[in-house]
Amino acid sequence: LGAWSPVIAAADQVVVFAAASLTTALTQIETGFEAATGHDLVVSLGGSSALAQQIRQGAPADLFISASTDWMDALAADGLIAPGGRFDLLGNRLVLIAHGRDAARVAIGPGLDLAAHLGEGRLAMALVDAVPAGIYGKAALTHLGVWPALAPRVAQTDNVRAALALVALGEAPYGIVYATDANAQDNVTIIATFPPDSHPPITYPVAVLAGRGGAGVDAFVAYLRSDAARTILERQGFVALQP
Amino acid sequence: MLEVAITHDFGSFTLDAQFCAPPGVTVLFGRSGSGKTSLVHAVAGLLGPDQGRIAVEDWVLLDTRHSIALKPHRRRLGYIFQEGRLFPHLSVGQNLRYGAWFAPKDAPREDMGRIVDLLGLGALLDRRPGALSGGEKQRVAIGRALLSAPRLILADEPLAALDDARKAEILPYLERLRDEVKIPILYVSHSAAEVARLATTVIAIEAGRVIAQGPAAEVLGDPAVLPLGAREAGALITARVVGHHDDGLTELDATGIPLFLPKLVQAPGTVLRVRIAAHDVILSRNRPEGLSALNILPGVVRDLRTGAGPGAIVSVDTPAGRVLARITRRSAGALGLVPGVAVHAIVKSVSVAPGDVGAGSGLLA
Amino acid sequence: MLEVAITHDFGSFTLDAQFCAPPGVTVLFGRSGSGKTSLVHAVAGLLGPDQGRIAVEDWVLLDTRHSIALKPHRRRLGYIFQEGRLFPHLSVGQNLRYGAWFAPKDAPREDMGRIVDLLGLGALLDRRPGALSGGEKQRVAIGRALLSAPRLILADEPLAALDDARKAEILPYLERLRDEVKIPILYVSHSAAEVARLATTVIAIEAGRVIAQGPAAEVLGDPAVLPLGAREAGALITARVVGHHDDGLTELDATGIPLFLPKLVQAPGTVLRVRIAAHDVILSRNRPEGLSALNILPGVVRDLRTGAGPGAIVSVDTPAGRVLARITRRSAGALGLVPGVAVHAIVKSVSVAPGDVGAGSGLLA
Amino acid sequence: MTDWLGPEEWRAVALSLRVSFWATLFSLPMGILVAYALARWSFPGKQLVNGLVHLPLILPPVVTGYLLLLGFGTRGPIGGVLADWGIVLAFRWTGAALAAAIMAFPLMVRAIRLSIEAVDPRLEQAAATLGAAPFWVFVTVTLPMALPGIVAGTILAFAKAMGEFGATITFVSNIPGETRTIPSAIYAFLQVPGGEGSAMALVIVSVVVAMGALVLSEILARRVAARVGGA
Amino acid sequence: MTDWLGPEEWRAVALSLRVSFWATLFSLPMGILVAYALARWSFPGKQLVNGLVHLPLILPPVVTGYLLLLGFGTRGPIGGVLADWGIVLAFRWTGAALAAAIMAFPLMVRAIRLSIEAVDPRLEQAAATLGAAPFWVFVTVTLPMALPGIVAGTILAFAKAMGEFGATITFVSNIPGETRTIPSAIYAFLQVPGGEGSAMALVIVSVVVAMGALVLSEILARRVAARVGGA
Ligand SMILES: Nc1ncnc2c1ncn2[C@@H]1O[C@H](COP(=O)(O)OP(=O)(O)OP(=O)(O)O)[C@@H](O)[C@H]1O
Ligand SMILES: Nc1ncnc2c1ncn2[C@@H]1O[C@H](COP(=O)(O)OP(=O)(O)OP(=O)(O)O)[C@@H](O)[C@H]1O
Ligand SMILES: [Mg+2]
Ligand SMILES: [Mg+2]
Repeated sequence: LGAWSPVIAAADQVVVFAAASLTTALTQIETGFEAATGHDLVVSLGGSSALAQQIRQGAPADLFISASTDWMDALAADGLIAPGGRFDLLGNRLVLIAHGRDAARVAIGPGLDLAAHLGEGRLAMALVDAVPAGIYGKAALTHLGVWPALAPRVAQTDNVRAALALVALGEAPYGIVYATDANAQDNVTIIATFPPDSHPPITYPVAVLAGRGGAGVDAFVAYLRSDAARTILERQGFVALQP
Repeated sequence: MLEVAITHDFGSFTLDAQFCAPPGVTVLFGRSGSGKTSLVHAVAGLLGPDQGRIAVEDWVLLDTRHSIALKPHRRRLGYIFQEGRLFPHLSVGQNLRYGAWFAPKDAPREDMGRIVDLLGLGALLDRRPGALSGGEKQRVAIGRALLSAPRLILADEPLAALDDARKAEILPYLERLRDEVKIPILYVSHSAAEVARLATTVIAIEAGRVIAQGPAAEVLGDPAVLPLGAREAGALITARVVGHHDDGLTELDATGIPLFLPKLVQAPGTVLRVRIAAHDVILSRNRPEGLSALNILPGVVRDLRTGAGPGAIVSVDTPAGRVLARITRRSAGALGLVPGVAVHAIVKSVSVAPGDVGAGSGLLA
Repeated sequence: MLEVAITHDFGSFTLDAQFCAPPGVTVLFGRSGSGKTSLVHAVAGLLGPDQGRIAVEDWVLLDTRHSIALKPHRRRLGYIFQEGRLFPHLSVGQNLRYGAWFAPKDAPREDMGRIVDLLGLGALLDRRPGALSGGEKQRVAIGRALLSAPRLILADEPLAALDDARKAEILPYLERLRDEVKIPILYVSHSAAEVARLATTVIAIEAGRVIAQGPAAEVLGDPAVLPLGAREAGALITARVVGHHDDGLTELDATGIPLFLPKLVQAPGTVLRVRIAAHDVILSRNRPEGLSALNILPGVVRDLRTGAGPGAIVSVDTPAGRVLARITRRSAGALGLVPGVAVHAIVKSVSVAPGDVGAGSGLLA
Repeated sequence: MTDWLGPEEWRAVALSLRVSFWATLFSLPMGILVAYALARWSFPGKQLVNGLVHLPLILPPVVTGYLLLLGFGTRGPIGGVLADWGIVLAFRWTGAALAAAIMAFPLMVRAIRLSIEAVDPRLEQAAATLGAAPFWVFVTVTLPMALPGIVAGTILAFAKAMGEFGATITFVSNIPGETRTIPSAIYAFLQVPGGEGSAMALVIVSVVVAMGALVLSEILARRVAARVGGA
Repeated sequence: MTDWLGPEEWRAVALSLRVSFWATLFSLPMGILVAYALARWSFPGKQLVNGLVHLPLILPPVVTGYLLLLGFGTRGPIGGVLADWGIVLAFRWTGAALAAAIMAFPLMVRAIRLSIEAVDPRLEQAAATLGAAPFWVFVTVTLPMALPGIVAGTILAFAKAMGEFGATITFVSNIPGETRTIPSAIYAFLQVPGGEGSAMALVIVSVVVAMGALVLSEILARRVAARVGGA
């Protein structure tokens, strides 16, 4: 472990840099992992881009859990990932939400006239060129052929939670967010789920970083693949990809 | 008529003063720290006294019992501050015009050009106060107050920073202001010469209290009332201009006694006040002859006061009025001066300026 | 010996002055705006003149030709500013002690308690300058400068804001400072009385230039040199204390002529300067008898100057020195005063204070 | 150099200038009023006002943006009323200006307040004795004497408005041409691998603009100070 | 009320206080120096220094954080040198303090500079004639007279440091107990469903702390002003 660790106990300290959308899940996993193994887990939560930049600048992280494959690829290209240390942890679904508890469902297909539904209102999404949820959403709408019509009506936020908030408050009548976010939010209804083939697969890759490793890291990787972790992730609405 | 009656507690210092200021110049006279500036501040509304009433005629500026307290800007004052207080961001000209912007349209106004000339400010109009000398600043402050069309002028030692020549130029203007415009002027001064020359009424202050007040002639002429030491003693007498002589002298008539002064501007017939300072009078038992002094007043000793020092103040009743003389006890004894004795008061003519000893302008003897 | 020679261009105003100030008090005398404060600023290092040299003995404060310009804090000055400049965040006591913090350990120091008593500041030590009257502030400013163990004192109208009584208390202290401590004092004043009383040397300034300089007796005694109008004319003569009389008078001897003054503190044998203002002198052809004036100096008319006005200045050579008298042309004619004529100069004794007319402290005649 | 920044980015630059300009201009009178009140008046709730003014400084910008959304959104209590009058802030550049103004307000008020406090009250008294009512004393004496601080506060606010991101994107999101300011654009660039170059180009533009404003303000302030100085 | 905030959150509060305290304390001498230099000296490059000081205000915080990461990261040019001396800032609370200090610096400098400019130079001259060398003039006259502004600037900087988020999370990430300050914790809560309640609890804590500091500064400043006032 790096010089960073202020306390080197008998047990290892494992430092995980993780996308902020995993906050709740990782909090629960941390409790379980520490109880089960005696290792100390430290989780730093942030935007995938910021975390990746920090890893590039030598952040003392052992593992990186990204919300998109782009940044993981970029780190891999820089040689910052331990060979063979990468796997896809979980997936997510992209949903169309509407304001209110019981908005009418819509069918997603080539005939979807979202623009008509929107009327004067806005479609809330994360930044369509920058934030994963926005990128996936734009891909899906493009796939459906409605992007050119909708593009001027999109209100882009810096993260997907802010898009959710816009819909929850009724500032925007519709929004595109992850199913995990929408499930837990009052005052919004999932009115459709985008077909998985309408956008690139949503995966959260995990990687052990180059030069890191040891008993603690191995134990954590193993724990992530365990049923206990799987249960926690699925309870949050994620799709667990690793058996 | 300005009436002031206030009390205010500063903690370490208590102000408790009542006085009336009739039209003309009322001088507040007293030593440093006696409360003069505080009184003027109260009149201006810059100090809210604990209790009191201030009124100009029946226009009430302050009455704590009836919860009246006009804001300073409604009092229409021309306040010449002890420390100038010019607006640093305005030019001299703008400073001078400042008050006029706010004066009622119909208020009687002084002519800007005249005041500028009078105060010698012509070359300074475009400068900023930061680049003025101390005396220049004070002249601008005087001009600014005069040009604000005030109903009451407050002046806190306005001439202290000026040289005698400049003082001598400005004093006649203040005199004219006093005589021509019927606005009361409340004037703080340390200078006996200024007091004598300008004061209609004198208010003597000591430790926050009024210890003497009254017409200038009375307060300054009575050594018993005069609080500030015999140095300031002097008498004011009234005289009429008789005529102007070719050699530059003006002849006055003080109830039958001729007085000669350096040429005055007043027309024959004008009635004037002249001040005879006690320390400028020499007494003689015989009518002196062959002296360069032109003014000699016959009279009778009325009384004689001596103090702890070597001096004595002799009051002499002359046909022109009472005259005071400050002499030594030794001389009083040598001349046998007791009440009832006839004497001649020899007055150095230069001392008999228009009320003013210290700032007179001509040569004489 | 302070030597000053500077030129500086303010744009609208040019300073171009050379003078020497020998030990003692050098008074800069001139009307408002003539450049007095600017000169003092240059000596203090607050104004960097375009060109010039300033030195105290061989200690060079400024020499533009050799690129020497000591910073103000290295000049060891006690500067009494025209506008006080007290530190508002410090108490009066802290203001007074400020300079002492920075003075060299071995510098001769004034005693704090003595200065506090002298200036009447005892009750104010814990107050802040904001709660002081104008005169109180100025007294603190004087004390602060005196207590900084200076090698040169600069005073810019330090007494202008003070009443006569307070002036009369402080002046003797400045005199003692002048006489006992060998530090040059550069003193700006408008007041002829202060000048007469304190000045060793007088520098007359007009429009940025020195128009007359020299020993006080010479500059003030010569009406032709004196720039400021005949009002200020007067003569300084030297006299020795003979003794103190029971009736409170002190007898002086001015080269054989007895002079009587209100009681002085000086011990018999002390040599003093006394000032006889021209306007306090009456001339008589005969020796006058039976007058309350005690001081009569016989002499001979030396010359007689007349101007445009009604006045004349007569110089009289007496055994005690030259005395000036300001009389009317009419009197001069009536008495037949021409050079060579014998006259008696009658001097009102009160005028013969220790060099000082305006601020004398006793009663006399 | 037209291809140095794309048309999208130039739009962001233009928008940022517009937003910052109006944010500063509109908050100035309010800023002067509040600064004066805090400097010279005492009234009940003064500390509360003072606290409220500083709130945007203390809160994470996202929270401020969220609170703005709650209050000034189309459904918010204030936003609803304003919408009835035809004033819509949500998703408009006007909303971006509001967010920028609110974030910059504490800086503006602090600077102005300090310089108002530094105006000698004795000069204000002198103006009052010359007949100037309190409003005119303020306009003719206090305001011009405090001008250096007002200029400083204004430019500070402008600079802050140019850099504001968190509250703006949360409140009015990021709509190209309407609410996509320079910082939003920069943020977007930084989120994708390889976007640093474009982000830096925008950083340079915003630095140049803000520095220009800063230098201008220094020159202005110096000129003003020279006029006022040496009292 | 122990369960009102969890231990994690209390750690964030304690950390924020520590970070803000040291950030403010360390930047104060530098802030006074820079403010004095900008107020009273003229030197070549003055406008550059002025611009640099204001940079963090102009740039989006993320950019500032990014630049800090590049410069002060373990691989950065400055960070590398400092690391050789044993000073590590990256991903430490000390780095969070650096980020907070840099973000708060322009506010501090502006406030102090304004109040130094308001000190009457004639009083400084008077001190010089009384023998005080420039340093002592500064310590005995300029500094105490400018105290209200220094107090204001310090508290402003503290408040800003308490609220700083973008630069901090970008530079030193969001590591519990080390760099997770209140704003970072709020951010994390806002990223997950149901976290708003905890976020609000933290918002309240930070508002209370900053308001306390603010009220304290007002009282201090008023006391100081009363001492200095009425010159
Ligand atoms: N910074 C400046 N710029 C331009 N002119 C100035 C500046 N400072 C002073 N002056 C001018 O220089 C002249 C001399 O000023 P100074 O203050 O030396 O006069 P002073 O003799 O001390 O007058 P006073 O007796 O009124 O104090 C004045 O006319 C003044 O207006
Ligand atoms: N705010 C204040 N708090 C406490 N004492 C004060 C305050 N203002 C003035 N004083 C005191 O009140 C007294 C009167 O002050 P004031 O300024 O009225 O005197 P003054 O007669 O004008 O004196 P000067 O001739 O020296 O200007 C002084 O002793 C002064 O110290
Ligand atoms: Mg006074
Ligand atoms: Mg002067």
